[in-house]
Amino acid sequence: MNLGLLVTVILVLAIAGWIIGRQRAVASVKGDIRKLHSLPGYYGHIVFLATAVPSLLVVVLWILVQPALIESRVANLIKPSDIPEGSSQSLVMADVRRIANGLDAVVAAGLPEDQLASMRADFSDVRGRLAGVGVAIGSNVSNSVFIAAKEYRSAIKSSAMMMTVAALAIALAGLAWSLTRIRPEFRARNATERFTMSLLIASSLIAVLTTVGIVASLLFESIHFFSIYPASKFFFSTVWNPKFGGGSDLGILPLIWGTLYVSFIALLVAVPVGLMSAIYLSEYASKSVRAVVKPLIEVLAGIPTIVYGLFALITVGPLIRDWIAMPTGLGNSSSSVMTAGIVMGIMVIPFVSSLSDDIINAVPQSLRDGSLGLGATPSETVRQVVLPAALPGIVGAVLLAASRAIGETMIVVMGAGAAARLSLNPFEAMTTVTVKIVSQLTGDTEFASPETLVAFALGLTLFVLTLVLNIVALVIVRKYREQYE
Amino acid sequence: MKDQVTENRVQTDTSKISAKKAQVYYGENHAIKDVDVEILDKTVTAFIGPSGCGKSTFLRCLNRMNDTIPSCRVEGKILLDGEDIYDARVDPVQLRAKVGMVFQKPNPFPKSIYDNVAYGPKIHGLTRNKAELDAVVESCLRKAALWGEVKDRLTSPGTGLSGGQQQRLCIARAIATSPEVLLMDEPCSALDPIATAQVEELIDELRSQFSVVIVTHSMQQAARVSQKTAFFHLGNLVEYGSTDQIFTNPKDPRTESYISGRIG
Amino acid sequence: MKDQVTENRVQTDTSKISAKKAQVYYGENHAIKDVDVEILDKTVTAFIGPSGCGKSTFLRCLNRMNDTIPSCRVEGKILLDGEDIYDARVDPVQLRAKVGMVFQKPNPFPKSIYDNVAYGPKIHGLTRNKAELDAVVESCLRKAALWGEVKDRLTSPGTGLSGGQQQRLCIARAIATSPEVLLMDEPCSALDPIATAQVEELIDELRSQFSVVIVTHSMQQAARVSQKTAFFHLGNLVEYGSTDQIFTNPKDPRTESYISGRIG
Amino acid sequence: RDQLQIAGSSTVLPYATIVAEAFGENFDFPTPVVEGGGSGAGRKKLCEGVGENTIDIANSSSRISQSDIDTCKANGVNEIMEVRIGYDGIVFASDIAGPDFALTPADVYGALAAQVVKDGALVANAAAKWSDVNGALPAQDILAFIPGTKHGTREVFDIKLLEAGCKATGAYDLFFAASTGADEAAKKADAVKACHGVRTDGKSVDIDGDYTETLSRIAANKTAVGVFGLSFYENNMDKLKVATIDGIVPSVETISKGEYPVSRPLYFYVKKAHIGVIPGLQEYIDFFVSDDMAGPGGPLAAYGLVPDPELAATQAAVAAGTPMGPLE
Amino acid sequence: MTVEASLFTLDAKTKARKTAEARFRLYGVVAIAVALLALLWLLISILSGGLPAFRQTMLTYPVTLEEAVLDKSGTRDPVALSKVTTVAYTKILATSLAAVIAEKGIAPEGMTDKDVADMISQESAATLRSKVLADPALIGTTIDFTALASGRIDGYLKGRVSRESAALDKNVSPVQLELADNLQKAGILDKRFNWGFLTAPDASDKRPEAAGLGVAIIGSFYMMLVVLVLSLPIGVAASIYLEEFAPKNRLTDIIEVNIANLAAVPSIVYGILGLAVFINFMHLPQSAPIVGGLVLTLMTLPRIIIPTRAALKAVPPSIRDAALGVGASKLQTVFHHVLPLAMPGILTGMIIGLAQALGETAPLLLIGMVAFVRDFPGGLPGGLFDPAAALPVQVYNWTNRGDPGFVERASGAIIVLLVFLVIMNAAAIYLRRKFERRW
Ligand SMILES: Nc1ncnc2c1ncn2[C@@H]1O[C@H](COP(=O)(O)OP(=O)(O)OP(=O)(O)O)[C@@H](O)[C@H]1O
Ligand SMILES: Nc1ncnc2c1ncn2[C@@H]1O[C@H](COP(=O)(O)OP(=O)(O)OP(=O)(O)O)[C@@H](O)[C@H]1O
Ligand SMILES: [Mg+2]
Ligand SMILES: [Mg+2]
Repeated sequence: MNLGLLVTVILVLAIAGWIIGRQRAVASVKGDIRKLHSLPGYYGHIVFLATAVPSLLVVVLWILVQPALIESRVANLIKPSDIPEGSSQSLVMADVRRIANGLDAVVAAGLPEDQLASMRADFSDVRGRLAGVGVAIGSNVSNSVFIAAKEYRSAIKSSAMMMTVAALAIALAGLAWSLTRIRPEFRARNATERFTMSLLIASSLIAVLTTVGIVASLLFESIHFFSIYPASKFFFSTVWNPKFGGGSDLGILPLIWGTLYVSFIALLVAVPVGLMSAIYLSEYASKSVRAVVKPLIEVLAGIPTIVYGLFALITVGPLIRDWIAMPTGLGNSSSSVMTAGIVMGIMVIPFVSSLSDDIINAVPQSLRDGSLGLGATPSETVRQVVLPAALPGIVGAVLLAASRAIGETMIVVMGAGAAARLSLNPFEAMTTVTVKIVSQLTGDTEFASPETLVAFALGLTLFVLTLVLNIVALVIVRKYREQYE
Repeated sequence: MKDQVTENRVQTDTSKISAKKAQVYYGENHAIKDVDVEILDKTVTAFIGPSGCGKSTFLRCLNRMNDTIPSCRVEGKILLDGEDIYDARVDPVQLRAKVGMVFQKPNPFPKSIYDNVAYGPKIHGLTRNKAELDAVVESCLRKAALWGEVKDRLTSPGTGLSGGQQQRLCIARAIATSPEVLLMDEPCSALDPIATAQVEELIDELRSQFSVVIVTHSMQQAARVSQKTAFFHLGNLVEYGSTDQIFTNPKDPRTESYISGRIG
Repeated sequence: MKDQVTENRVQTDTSKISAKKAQVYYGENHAIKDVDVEILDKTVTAFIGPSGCGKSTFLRCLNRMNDTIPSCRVEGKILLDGEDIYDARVDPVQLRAKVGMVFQKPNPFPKSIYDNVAYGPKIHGLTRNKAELDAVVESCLRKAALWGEVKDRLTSPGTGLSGGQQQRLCIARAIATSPEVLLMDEPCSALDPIATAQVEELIDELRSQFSVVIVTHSMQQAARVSQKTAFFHLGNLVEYGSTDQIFTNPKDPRTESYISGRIG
Repeated sequence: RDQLQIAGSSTVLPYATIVAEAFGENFDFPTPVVEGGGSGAGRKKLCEGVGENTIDIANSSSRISQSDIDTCKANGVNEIMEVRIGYDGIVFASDIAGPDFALTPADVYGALAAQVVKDGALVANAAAKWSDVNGALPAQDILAFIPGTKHGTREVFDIKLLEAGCKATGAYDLFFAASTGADEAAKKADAVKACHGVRTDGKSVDIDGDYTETLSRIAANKTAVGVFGLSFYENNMDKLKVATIDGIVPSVETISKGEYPVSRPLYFYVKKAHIGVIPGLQEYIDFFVSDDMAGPGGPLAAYGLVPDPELAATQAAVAAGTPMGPLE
Repeated sequence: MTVEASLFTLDAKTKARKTAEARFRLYGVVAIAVALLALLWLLISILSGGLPAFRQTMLTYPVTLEEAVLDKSGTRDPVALSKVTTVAYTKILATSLAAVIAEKGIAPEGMTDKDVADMISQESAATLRSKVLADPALIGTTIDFTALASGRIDGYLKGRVSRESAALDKNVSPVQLELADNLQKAGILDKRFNWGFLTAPDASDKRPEAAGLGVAIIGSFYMMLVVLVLSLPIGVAASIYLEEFAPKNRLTDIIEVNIANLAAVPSIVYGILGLAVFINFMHLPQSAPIVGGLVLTLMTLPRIIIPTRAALKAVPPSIRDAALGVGASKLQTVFHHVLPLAMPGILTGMIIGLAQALGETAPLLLIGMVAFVRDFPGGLPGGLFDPAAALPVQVYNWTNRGDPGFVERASGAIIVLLVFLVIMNAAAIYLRRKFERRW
């Protein structure tokens, strides 16, 4: 039985269990469902879960564990002499797997099983045969590899058989067991809800695990980096000047400055524009305008950043240079913090506008009425009553926008340039941490050099930095939040 | 109290608000039908009538709070000091500054108690400095009979008050802007008798300067505080007249039966 | 009505809920102090007291609705049928299914009127089919004296009702789950006298099967519908006894003065 | 897995895709999957170990380093084949409508270096116009887009232009003399490092993106000069005007004859252990270095790859599967 | 406040407030106008740059499949046939075209054989070859064949290449352009709708005219499927737990901050994570949509959780009270009442999160998806493990290529990406409108 079929069978069993469980529950109180502790559906859920969850877990576990078990068994069949020089056990195993799959195809193409069993690699052209069914093998097949492949194939088959039997048995056991447990006073709802809760908890754990994973994957190489580059220089040097052949200056300060500066300008554009759009849409605009404009603005978030990058490079950059920077004598570079910031700001407008709009919309009308009834203008109402009530959501939206801005590369590369610089002048080129992470990681420099590894240290530092910013934001929200009823 | 009322009646013959053939629709639902009424200055007018008859709806017409309900449509004329408040030139904000409102469901802002009351004076710029504002807040809370209970927790949120306290907070908030007309939708529904008496006293006091419209389900309350009474039924203004007359000598059989079924 | 009450009193001596030294804190604020009370089965108990004295707070303790207020903390024992409802093993859901509640501020779901009432029966599986559910919804709306007004608009949203209608909708919603104890926080505050009478009748009817606790500011109402009355003051249960006794012969001077100051 | 997996330099990427495409069309093997990602990352992936979930070939625009070889060894990748596929020319080009540039390494150094020689002493570079550097050059503001420090091209730029110019102008000697290094070698390293210093006043702009970005920047700044790969220039001849270096016009011919100075070899590295295991690997590398592909007149040359004069030796080595020896 | 003041005349203070109000409203209008204008500008530039990619220049003419070239042995042996490379087919295409030109007498002055051969895309030879290999009976016959014109000729018809630019360009000569004009007049050369752009795989740098989005569309589709199926339920479930159930303490604060912080982690770091976890640890294949989908899921999760939590927080507590009061369990309360009310916010989070996931390249860089992939991945679910490209990757790759023909393709790919986005979000936008209400 193949996997898809097995899962289908288990699910069918479970659905049947749901129906039977429900019926049994109803029958146990002779149709008077008021006597049941929970709604009949919940009894069905319990049976469904008892049938499907353990058996599917077994299937998943089996699939995860089986290859390792079988491979270790088959690997014993391969003598060290069968492994060509420079190759490795794992490569030979790859061949074994490919041959085994090929044999399946050969059988499917009409070779009887018994003939296959007596087939030997040294007497027949296995490679040719396999090529005939479209399975390419890199080189000729030695006999022990061929035997291993046959063994592998049969092991897989019997293992699959065992898995099917086991899974079905567990499903049926779960089904029977849960059906016997159905009694009117059985707290089926609580049981289902406990299961649901564990799913909810598991889901939130994923976010935590992601963090652990990120920190772990950055930490190792960061430590490596700090072992070959002094941390004090990294954190306190104001020069960022990586070189090809070593001897680079890798000070993070100009990058952090650029990141904060560009993000700040981006927010300076996105927050007023986004928030005002959100306010207009939720408080003033008619339903039909809102229905059209909101999704339209959201398209801004979906335009690939490369388009924004080109927009910054070709349109906004020269515009700012020719109309603002040059006349005021502040600079003559077409790529500047200003350019990148403005364009990035446009990109993140929908983060602020759409999310805030939803939150503002969720503020109860009675609050607005209260304010309007006192003779406040709509704008006063919005500013003094609605926005404070919607604050947590709005701050969340702004943080999300800021996060997006901090993580952006393409716009910065094209709009702000690649020069790391500590300067207050917004019309000069600068660059950000993220840009350097990408460029150092994907460059032509050697991987084990500080020039590449610095990317990990940059990532980790940025992580800590944004963490601090987020904590500050949380504290502020806690302080000013106004909880409505 | 009663004699005070009689005493004052003579001065209050100028009409403050008059409605002419006012109609209100919620979508298809015709909630207010052909209401004609003259609300006099310096008078307390009571709206009575069974639940759902349109009292709140009509009240909300008088300061255009209905504008906030998308499905709501108002026809006919409603004049404030002879000026049509539904005229395009009228700024509802100015209107609402003149015609204040206490809503049926208490809706304190999720701000501190102090800020709730100070909100109106602040936006209208009625005070010159913090001390004045403090004084206004205190006097309003006192008038609304809430000062004693909240004076130690002015900075805690208004939403953390009990139902009756919230209601009084909303009254304090409404009088803090000193409107010319005060619309009160069941201002005492959640109040105990003593607080109710205090609010009624407040209403009587307000009457010396302003016009007050109050919705109530309590006939006694209507009789106690109002000089004029309007009885609504199924969206119609069935009868309107002096409170004495309505309660002692109703002209319409519906008024009669509503009043006589009094249990209240 | 009075005689009916006297007639029934004999049967109702078993205690349904009993509170022992119940304390409630909102953060630092000690809102309920040392309350001991026995609420009898098949009895209407009235909670009276000035606004802000802790009636709602105590009521919300009885079905653990206080759990939803983060700052709120309950101490002492509250027993339902002899079992501590604050015990860790108690499922608050089951508790609330047994102890229903009508809140002080009407809070209909932003769903249709029908769905508002049908929600409880649906989640508790009280009906077998649509027809039965329809019947339950209709009978509950009828009992809550709302059927006539809404029967043509069952599918329109419950939030589009008038204040009093919303209150009756919430009553209908609460009785639809046929709880064993019904807690009603000022259920008639927004109702006209006739609707009030209908609700009072309903309460009296419910009493034959259930225990009802009602918070009210109207002494008359308390006297009319309840057999037992509890008087709260500043978080203390000042006096608890049979309604007759409380109103005719209060023991505590505070009770005395509260009742004598009756205006309501 | 059935298809070859190749990763590495984005300079080699176009050539690799051309070969992969033709390979997929003419052989019974699936088309190889070719990734960019940079030489460093490509070699890192190559050295991650042997097995199906590692790549087979790493493209590289510079020679593999000893540290990479060590990593490879540590992970069991003992034998690597080095295949040089040809040369990449690096050119200066400016907007098609602008003036002609005839540069020498000394001009480039004079215009872009951080410090230049003036009256026998090192001073901070103050040249504002090209004509300030060399009277024969146009009187146009200096603005150059040079590859960012992550690009392999930058290394070539540093060595073949800056360093050469540095030496030609005598700056090298001054740097050498000024160095505080302990011995000859340290002084040399210091001087070289100083020669590679590029001015930071905005006249020389590092480009972290690809040549397309440089092209767009030139479109936005018509007076600028940019550094491109030869093949990129040859595909955009209608927009760009190329500068001569030492009087030589860059082209496939001049570079393969060795006349044009600025070029670098391109490589790929093959994981020998995968040959014979991953189907098509041997065929692919044979096909890549065949005359049909990498030879003069082949599609790679047509696209701008400068063919390797020693291609025949490479073909033989590839056919024989000769692994690379230790780095010289 | 004087009683006499008329409602029709505004007093000074109200006037000032009214102007403030008007100004505020104006800010709103301006803000929306700014956003929409920016959008309009971007869309116009995308459309004007990309629409030509949907039309392609083709040559339709009779091609003689000479047996002498394609099957010297005459045996039609498949092995022998497959030994004949595209080079031979290129020649066949060129000679046939030359024959047609000669027959019609439209050869411009100075035309060489190379000029003729270079009119045709290399891709066509491959197409012809696979056509012949599929049906060897064609050998020896003359068939009507539609060949792609080469990139520069295509550019000429689209106005990208002119005679002046051709004179400077070593890849095309003015003679070829004249020939193109003549062929067009003769009805051999014309522009058609470019199905290949949507269905064909990527092509190498030498063949901009043949490059298509087929593999990328499928790859993106697979990835988005994974992202949608995983990130929405997990994100909403996590939000519900954290907002409605988790005890409010230090630990949940940490989790909350942490999730907000995850949104700020640059996307390439998710690539690093994906490489470490999915490829190096779990041994999933490189360049596979499943890995891309998983990485993007991790990246999208915080972006869904944050708005979802905000939306849940915005639901008034009185609604929860009402449900709990009739004896609903907390889960029932959440699923029956809170979640529907929070739906608009959740859907917005989804729209924005998926938009970003769809357009993201950086994390794919490290897991091998920024690659040149010619073979189509298989059907679901196995295809999730086959190599594939993705739409943003294709845009990224094409914008980095030297041949100007790819610029137009990249813009075309962006159009497809946006259409993809709109289709993906249409349901969410529709649902959001249904759920939007005020209470
Ligand atoms: N959520 C809350 N947070 C803090 N304090 C509260 C909260 N709810 C009520 N209180 C306070 O607890 C006390 C008792 O309130 P409760 O709502 O029980 O009064 P009540 O007797 O129901 O009054 P009313 O008749 O006005 O409804 C009051 O002082 C009130 O301000
Ligand atoms: N927002 C609304 N949308 C639709 N119908 C409404 C709305 N508000 C009220 N109605 C209906 O209009 C009618 C009048 O309602 P209104 O609120 O004016 O009654 P009321 O006299 O204030 O009653 P109560 O004493 O119960 O508050 C009622 O039938 C009510 O259901
Ligand atoms: Mg009302
Ligand atoms: Mg209360």
